[in-house]
Amino acid sequence: MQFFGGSEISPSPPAPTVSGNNANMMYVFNRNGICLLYREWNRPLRTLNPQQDHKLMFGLLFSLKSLTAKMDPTIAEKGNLGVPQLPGQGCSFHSFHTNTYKLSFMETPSGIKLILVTHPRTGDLRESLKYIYNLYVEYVVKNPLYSPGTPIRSEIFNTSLDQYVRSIA
Amino acid sequence: MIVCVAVVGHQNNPLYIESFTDADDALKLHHIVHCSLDVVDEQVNNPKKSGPTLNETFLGLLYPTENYKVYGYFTNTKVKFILVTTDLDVRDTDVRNFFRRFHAAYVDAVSNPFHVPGKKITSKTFEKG
Amino acid sequence: MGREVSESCVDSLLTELVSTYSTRFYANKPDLAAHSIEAIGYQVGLQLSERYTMDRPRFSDHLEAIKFICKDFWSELFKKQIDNLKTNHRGTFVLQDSRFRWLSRVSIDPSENGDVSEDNPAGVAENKASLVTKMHLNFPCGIIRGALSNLGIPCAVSADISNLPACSFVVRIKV
Amino acid sequence: MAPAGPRSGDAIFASAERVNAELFTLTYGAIVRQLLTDLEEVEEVNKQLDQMGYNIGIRLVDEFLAKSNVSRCIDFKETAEVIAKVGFKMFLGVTASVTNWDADGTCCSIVLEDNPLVDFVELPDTCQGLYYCNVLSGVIRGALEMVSMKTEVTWARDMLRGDDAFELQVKLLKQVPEEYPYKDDE
Repeated sequence: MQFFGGSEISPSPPAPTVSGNNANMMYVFNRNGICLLYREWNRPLRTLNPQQDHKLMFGLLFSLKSLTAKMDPTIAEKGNLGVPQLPGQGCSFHSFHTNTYKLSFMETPSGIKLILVTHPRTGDLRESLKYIYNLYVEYVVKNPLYSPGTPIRSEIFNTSLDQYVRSIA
Repeated sequence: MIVCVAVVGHQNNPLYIESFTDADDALKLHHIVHCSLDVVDEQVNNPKKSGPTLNETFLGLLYPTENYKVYGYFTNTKVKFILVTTDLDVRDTDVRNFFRRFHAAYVDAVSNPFHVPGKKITSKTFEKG
Repeated sequence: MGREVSESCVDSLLTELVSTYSTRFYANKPDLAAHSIEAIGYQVGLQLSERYTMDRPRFSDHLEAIKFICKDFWSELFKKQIDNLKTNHRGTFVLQDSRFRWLSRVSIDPSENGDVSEDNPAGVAENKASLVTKMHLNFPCGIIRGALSNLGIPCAVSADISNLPACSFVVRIKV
Repeated sequence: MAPAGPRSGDAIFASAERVNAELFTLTYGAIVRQLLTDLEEVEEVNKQLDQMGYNIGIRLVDEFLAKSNVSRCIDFKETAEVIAKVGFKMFLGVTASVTNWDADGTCCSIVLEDNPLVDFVELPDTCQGLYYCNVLSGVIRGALEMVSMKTEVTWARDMLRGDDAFELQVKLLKQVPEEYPYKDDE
């Protein structure tokens, strides 16, 4: 993989679990629920406008996080359902799948949420999401033209992401 | 013993001058430094003379007087360093080493963000055999 | 080996410097912002040239000094040399870095509008991006001008980025 | 698959792209000097350096998290330690230590004995009120805010003012949980 800036992304990309063209779409949200990136590779049906779509996805994650934490059998102290949490607080889920897709999720302590939707039989993508977070740091955060909290408009980032996602899913 | 060191800017403006003798001598030493600047200009502009290699920063002995030896050094950034010593049989290598350390101290001093071309007041290490 | 810091320290300082001057202090006066950023570069160039020429013989002419900027000086800053040096032999030199490090992460997507900014046509964003990029270049231009001035070569320096990520610095020596 | 623990600051620094510290030191110095010229008031310069640091901190935090592999910043004590041990090392190449915890664990000091920002620097008499390194306090404040911790960061010791080390006092004001950002109006 060729990097434009000549800098190394660490860790090196994890080995692909499945190869092919099975990724559907990707979302990146920040801690304020702003959708920084929506990237689509394979999504035949679309009935919502983008804003509604992003809001629903964010809402799904928000509720799911809250519910999974509430149902955690290992922890005694739990807030009420829907009470706001700190990013990374409580337990966290990293994926779920349905019969038609798999959603992989990663949240950083800074509240950046990476969501990758792929074929239901894709393997564990946690390392891959970490790698994508590194791409985000290298090509979005370090781009002098990028202002934090705004939608990502970076050709280098999109190209690297497309290339990488094609290699894993 | 070193009796006087001076740093002179590219327009022959004194940036730093310090003598290490009785105050009475200071004026005389300043005069010596002043005269030596012409010798530096002469050497730099007409580098055909024998002595140190072409374009070397160390200019060697500029001129001897009865009681002193005067050495010069000229940086790439057009700054002149002058050293006046009473040591009449000082070795060139020692003088070179002195200038190198002096130059390094000067460079650190002008790396201070608050340094304004003018006079500096940094502590420098002066001691030599 | 001298002291080192992570490249991100310098990169983020420069990004923030440009944004402070061009969007917070002098949002509507790009000339003033450019002037201050260039002045900062000038001081850095002056000081660096003092440091990096310490252990070398004096340059005998302008070309030798310019070559020093292209080789040793550039390597100290970017771990690479200037890739191409041209001159018209009348006091103008063009120093081309085929992948200028400080612009290597600059990127916008010309094909995409960003789905929340329908009112912001790609053209406007692109234009803004190019202004910000130019603002960034005042710093390296200042460095080169500061370094050469300190070596006794008063000059004017401008930058040309028509071939990103290549960047050409044009040095015009004042006579 | 157990998550890998945080990487050490040394390891990250060793593998990172590094540059000559002189360039960084002199650039920062030139910025401070230009701010003094443009803003005139030392107080205002302190404020702007802090603001610049804050803006840098909110960017740098993601690089810090991505490279250090730190996956949780819930506990203030742990977070302060990791900033000092890993954060300072991976960016500035120096190690800081954490001391002076107060009884309820919400206030501590980050102590820095070696600081590349101040190589060559001597404060002139006219700048005695200047917090030369104020960018650092801003960076810490900004980075912590991104991990939900509102803090107040002040200088307790400053070598440029004759102290024997740099000491930043970091006080946790509150931890801000993540709110659902959308109003339920649609």
